Amino acid sequence: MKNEPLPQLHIPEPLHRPGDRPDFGYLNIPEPADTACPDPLVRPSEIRDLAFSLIRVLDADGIATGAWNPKLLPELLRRALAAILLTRAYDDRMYRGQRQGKTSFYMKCTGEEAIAVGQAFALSRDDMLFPTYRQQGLLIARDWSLVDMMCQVYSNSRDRLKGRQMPVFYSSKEAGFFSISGNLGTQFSQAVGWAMAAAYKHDNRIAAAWIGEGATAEPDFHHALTFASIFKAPVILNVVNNQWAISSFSGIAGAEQTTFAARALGFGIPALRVDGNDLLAVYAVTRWAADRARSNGGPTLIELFSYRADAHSSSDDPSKYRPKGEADIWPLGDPMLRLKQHLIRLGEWSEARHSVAEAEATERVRAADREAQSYGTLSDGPGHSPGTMFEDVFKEMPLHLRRQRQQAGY
Amino acid sequence: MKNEPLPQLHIPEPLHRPGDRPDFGYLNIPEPADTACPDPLVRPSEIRDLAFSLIRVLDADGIATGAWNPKLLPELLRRALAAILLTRAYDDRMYRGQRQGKTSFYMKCTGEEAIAVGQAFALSRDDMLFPTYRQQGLLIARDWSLVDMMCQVYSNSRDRLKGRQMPVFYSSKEAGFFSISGNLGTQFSQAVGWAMAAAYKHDNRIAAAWIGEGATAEPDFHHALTFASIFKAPVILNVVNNQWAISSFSGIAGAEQTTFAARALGFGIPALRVDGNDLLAVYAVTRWAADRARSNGGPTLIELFSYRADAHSSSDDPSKYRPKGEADIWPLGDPMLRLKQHLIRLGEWSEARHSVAEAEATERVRAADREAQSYGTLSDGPGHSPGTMFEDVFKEMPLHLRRQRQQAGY
Amino acid sequence: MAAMTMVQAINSALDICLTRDPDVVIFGEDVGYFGGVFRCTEGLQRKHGRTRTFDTPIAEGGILAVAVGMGAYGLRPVVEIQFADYIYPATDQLISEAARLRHRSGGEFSAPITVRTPCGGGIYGGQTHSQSPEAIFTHVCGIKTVMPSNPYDAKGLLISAIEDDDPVIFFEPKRLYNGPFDGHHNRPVTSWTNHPLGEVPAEYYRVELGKASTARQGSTVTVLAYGTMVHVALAAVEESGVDAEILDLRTLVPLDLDAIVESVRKTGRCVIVHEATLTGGFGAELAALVQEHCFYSLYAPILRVAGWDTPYPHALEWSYFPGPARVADALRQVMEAS
Amino acid sequence: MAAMTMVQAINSALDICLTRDPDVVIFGEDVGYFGGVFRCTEGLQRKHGRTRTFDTPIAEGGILAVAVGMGAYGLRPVVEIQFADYIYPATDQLISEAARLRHRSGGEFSAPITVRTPCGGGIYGGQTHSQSPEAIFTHVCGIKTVMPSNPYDAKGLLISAIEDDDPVIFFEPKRLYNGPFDGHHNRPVTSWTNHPLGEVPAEYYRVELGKASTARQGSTVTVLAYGTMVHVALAAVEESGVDAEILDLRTLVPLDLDAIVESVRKTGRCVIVHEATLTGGFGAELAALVQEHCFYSLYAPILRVAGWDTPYPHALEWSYFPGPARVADALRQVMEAS
Ligand SMILES: Cc1ncc(C[n+]2csc(CCOP(=O)(O)OP(=O)(O)O)c2C)c(N)n1
Ligand SMILES: Cc1ncc(C[n+]2csc(CCOP(=O)(O)OP(=O)(O)O)c2C)c(N)n1
Ligand SMILES: [Mg+2]
Ligand SMILES: [Mg+2]
Repeated sequence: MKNEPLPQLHIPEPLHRPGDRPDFGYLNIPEPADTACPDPLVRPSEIRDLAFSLIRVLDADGIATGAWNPKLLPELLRRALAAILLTRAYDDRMYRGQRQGKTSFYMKCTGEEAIAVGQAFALSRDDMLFPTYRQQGLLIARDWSLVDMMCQVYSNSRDRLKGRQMPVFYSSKEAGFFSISGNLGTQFSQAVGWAMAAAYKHDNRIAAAWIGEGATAEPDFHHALTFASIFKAPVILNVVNNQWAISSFSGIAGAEQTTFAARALGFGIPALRVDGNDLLAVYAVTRWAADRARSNGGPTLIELFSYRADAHSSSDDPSKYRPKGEADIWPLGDPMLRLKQHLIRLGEWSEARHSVAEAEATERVRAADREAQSYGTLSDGPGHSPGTMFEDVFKEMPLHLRRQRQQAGY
Repeated sequence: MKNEPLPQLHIPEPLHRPGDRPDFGYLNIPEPADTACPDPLVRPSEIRDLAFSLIRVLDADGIATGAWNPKLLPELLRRALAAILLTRAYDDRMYRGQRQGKTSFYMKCTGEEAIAVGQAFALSRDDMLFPTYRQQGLLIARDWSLVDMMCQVYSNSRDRLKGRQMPVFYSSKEAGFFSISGNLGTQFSQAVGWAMAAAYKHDNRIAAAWIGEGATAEPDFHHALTFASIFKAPVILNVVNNQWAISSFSGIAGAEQTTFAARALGFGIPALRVDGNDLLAVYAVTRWAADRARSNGGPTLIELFSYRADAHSSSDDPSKYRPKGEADIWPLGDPMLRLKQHLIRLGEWSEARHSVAEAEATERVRAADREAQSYGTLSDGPGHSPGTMFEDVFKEMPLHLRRQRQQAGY
Repeated sequence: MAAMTMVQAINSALDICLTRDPDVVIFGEDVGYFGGVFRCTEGLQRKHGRTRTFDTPIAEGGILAVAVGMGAYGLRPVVEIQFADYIYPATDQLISEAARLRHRSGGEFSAPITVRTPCGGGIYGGQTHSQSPEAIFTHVCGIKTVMPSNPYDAKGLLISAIEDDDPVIFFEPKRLYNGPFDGHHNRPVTSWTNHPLGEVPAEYYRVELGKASTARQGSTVTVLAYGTMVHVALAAVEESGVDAEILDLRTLVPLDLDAIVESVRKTGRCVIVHEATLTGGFGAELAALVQEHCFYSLYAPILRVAGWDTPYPHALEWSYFPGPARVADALRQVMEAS
Repeated sequence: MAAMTMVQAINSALDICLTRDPDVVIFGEDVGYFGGVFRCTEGLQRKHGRTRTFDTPIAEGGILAVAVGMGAYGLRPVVEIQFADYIYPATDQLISEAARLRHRSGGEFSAPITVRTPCGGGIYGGQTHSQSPEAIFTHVCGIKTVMPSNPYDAKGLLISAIEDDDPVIFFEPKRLYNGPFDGHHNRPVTSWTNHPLGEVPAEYYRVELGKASTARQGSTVTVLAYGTMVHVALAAVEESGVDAEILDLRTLVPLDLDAIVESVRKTGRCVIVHEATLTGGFGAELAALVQEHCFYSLYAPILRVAGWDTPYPHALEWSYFPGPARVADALRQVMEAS
């Protein structure tokens, strides 16, 4: 070819940086009625378009509509709203605890609460969860003890992880919640192994895993899709696309080219892309994928489209890299407000009940925090004895560790 | 859901095993006319169907037809045929050399010759190649010295790699042929780095990389697609699907679910799937991808559909895991015979000329082998001095290596 | 008792574990129908069924990840990494996950995984089919590391590894698969038949992890070796005439430090041999421990004989390989030291 | 000369290399617009342009692969791995590729890559933001390993690393980024201002790779340390009153063995300190070398003070950290040995 343009290295850059006026006008957001709902055992090749759509149930007025409407009972919706309120109250309190020096670090999930909460409600209580650090809502929706979670955050004397893990890296076998890793992505492919084991055992529990859109670049994402598709593992693979990975916008993970749901097409895995701030839609797609998995239909990849409304973590200051106020104009809104609006529209909720529920959530969190702090905080103790550090490296402590423990004075 | 089937772990299994009568009737092979040829700068989303098709040019009668016909001059076709014959003669001789103990190991590309040869002709001489161990045809099509290649296979005194690498792990900067690694997949993502560097330098050379369908499961495949798509690297990413990865059929790499070309869809990369035994089609898709890359259009993924007609390597015995005679009934035929037939149909070739060409290829290889063996073989030497082992670990030999070399007696 | 090669002994261990424990599953590249490129899993799929011994995609990191997930479920996965040189893509899942899971979850989750992988050179495998990367894993807390030197130990140690509730990397010196190789590559190949440790019980037995064995009793110098190097050391002793005691470490972590210290305190000299590159090899740890614990018993510096700090070269592999001549030199050298 | 923190010194080195050599490119997670989570690349994208300092997807293995390819092209990539704990997904590209490329290609291709990565604990990072995995790489032939202990060295060593034609892993002890931390975590934080090695020339200069420096002259025991542990050792000497000579190794491979041997031959005693877990740490290699080369000069066993063989615990990190008290104990212990 003649007159070829000069080769250029393309470096993706977000449309808006600090100082710019944020604007999401470029996003193409379909209406709930636009998307059909196939049978859960559909052949993946027949629903490739869903990877490029956006499944929604709640419309702009808070009405549930369209083929994906899961038709949930108001009682369940109220419990989900309560779990969202509790998650938010929990995050606020723990974040403040970090700021007050009671622990070293904290990570909120503000704006993404409908994901973990909606999915927890759509799964069975004994399905196994392989989360990242931003799905505290799973534990809360499963009614796990707030005090237990706080003890982990405070690394105190009741921390079941014995002060070993950074705050928010929860682990609870009883809650069906796999130990969170600091290394991004590793849980995604492990979940596939768990699901393969369940299938091997003819056990009809399934696994669900979460990963951030940023971490989809890690090998574990590729391994998860490869092994899940080949061995038809009963697993739900969730990509939480909250637009940011610390300071990197989703274009650095590939969002300029296509959706994250589309990754599944290369593996013949069905892909669902969903409004992650719409609890009903989140519930519906999760239930669809769970039904498929439980019927030997194998894995589903779900992209949950959302927005990280707050900082990456307590160590982060997003005003350094993105315009202020993006969260406020995020076109998919606030998941809590949308669910609240829906319930009010249904006549099953009111501003007054909402205020009461909010106050209740705050109070529950406050009470739990008081109890948790009575078992200690990172700054003031008490924590576990240093001698415990040598335990659990192996099931039985080998001689060299016993000697080291002794040398350390325990 | 009620009455769910018992969960099962799905283990893919090929249709035929030793003792069975092979049959490829399940393959759906389109005609050349069935596939349209888009503009090289088309948007990837417009050509997703090509990932599930099979681009062909030569029909069953050896006539070139359809939109992808590259309309190559007979002279070029004859040179390509000569390169295929030479590659085949080279493989035969080297394989026999291994059997005679002149070297430790050998790998043939029988049945896949049209891939490397066709692609080498479609690329510019200074484009950079990141091959696996089954693209010796690239070097041969680039008129690289057979003697030089043989000296590597024999690990002899003229082996530029100084006896360090296993046979067939060629490397030649001058030939634009990157050092072959024993670790599967690593070259695939490295090629993207090379291409990014070229774009960074506004250099209009492009990179091309090859990987087996089996090795697509490695992280490097994922990294290659991720980085290539995000940074729009001028690179051609080739998956050689020869149906087997040692003893594992392509279903263990994902072929039961979808095509390997489809992997590109998840990254917004255009995907072309091509009859790898059809040199004209191979040429055409490669040229398309090269044009795209050189016009700042970024990467293309090509799946080259073929069949590994011989053993994995000199250490392998395929009769242990697949039916005998599969290669003979492979519906896409023998790439050499198909090109020969095409040239004869064009009136540009004859059985007589073919016999002469075959004899010439054999003779060229024999002469080269005589010369190469005069520089030594693995079994009889001479090879490089053991002292050379300590060189090139670092650019300058540090003290500890100088001391070790001395200790070793050099 | 039956004469078994190391391949057969490993196969027997796997067969027994599959039979005894329905939670044992075996997977890896080419291990299913075909039975593995070194034939260690031959016949297991046919006998125990497709879901119990199966092929995987070529993704070592994926293999380990799936094993961790299965372990969390409650299975006991035994995976094969086709060559130890290909374990690197799995390091994150091994080091950050398998090794850390029990500790980080307060003991709730664990990864009772066995990773079998052929290591070592001597088959003209070049730099990517010859490595012995054990030292990378012995530095990682939470993983046990084993390397047998003969069929009897291989079977007993492998059964122990599979039954162990912690992750174990089980290195199989591929040059020993079919015979007790002593480094004399120019001599006729010997087989395990007639070797006392080629006699292997057909039934279940264990060789305990963490215990060294004495490959040769001796009085003047202690040789610490494992894997192929045990046989090389035996040859070197033969050739040098030095009355060395040879400890076959068998397990590197946890290490049988007491056996080592006892022997070196007795002999007063120590030579350490391994096939991996010298710098930062496991020999460094051994030397550090020996000098610390036996300082006042030592007559001479501890010497290490190891692969050179270069890639394992294809044609020149016998110049790289720390053969009997080099070991014998070291034995003589420590004997000469005053 | 200007007072610089280690972050500023590193930033200055990067800025200078970008300015002097158009083939230098910098990339990694969050290093572009934002300037890195530890701010080491702050301002570089703005000053030198988007293609010269840019963000990558979160894929350490991909980052290294791309660097290898760029190196083969002729560029000089400088990549950041956000935490050393996250280097494991890159081990295959580092060990099998970057480290081996020159050798396996007969010298035709090379990987002149610098991998910068923050290591070490002391910021409550827990087990996945605190590791010091240098020993995994010092075992790998073909890679150079560097760890500075102060701003002056950091800048000069980093420039040398970038200009070096071999792959270099450049570990940055994150606890030193903003001050010379001696392990007394309960004392007020000190800054690099007023520290002599916090005085850093604004312009280009090099500190040669492979050369140790003497952090303190002394006569009775040699302390081998690097990174944060240099400052811990200084504090321990202060507190124990032992007249130790402290060598700051700075480069681990290639190692300045001659400087080590010279010092230990003089003092007759040796203590080795590192933050990584003990077993198989780089201290093992140091101990093995020292006993080999200084055997006849040693009055006492060489002692290693290191992280325990456990994951780096979040809340208990100061119990894991080998602080001045433990180092001082070891100093006293070697002095008491007869
Ligand atoms: C292997 C690995 N690399 C890098 C990091 C550092 N890191 C922690 S969170 C993060 C961003 C993750 O972004 P994303 O996956 O989108 O999840 P989100 O934080 O948005 O929920 C990075 C780079 C890590 N923890 N692990
Ligand atoms: C990282 C790694 N894992 C495993 C191997 C062993 N191995 C060599 S070739 C091969 C099969 C590759 O199959 P494929 O990618 O389809 O290429 P083909 O041989 O068919 O050309 C395997 C498993 C390797 N070389 N590297
Ligand atoms: Mg994100
Ligand atoms: Mg193949």
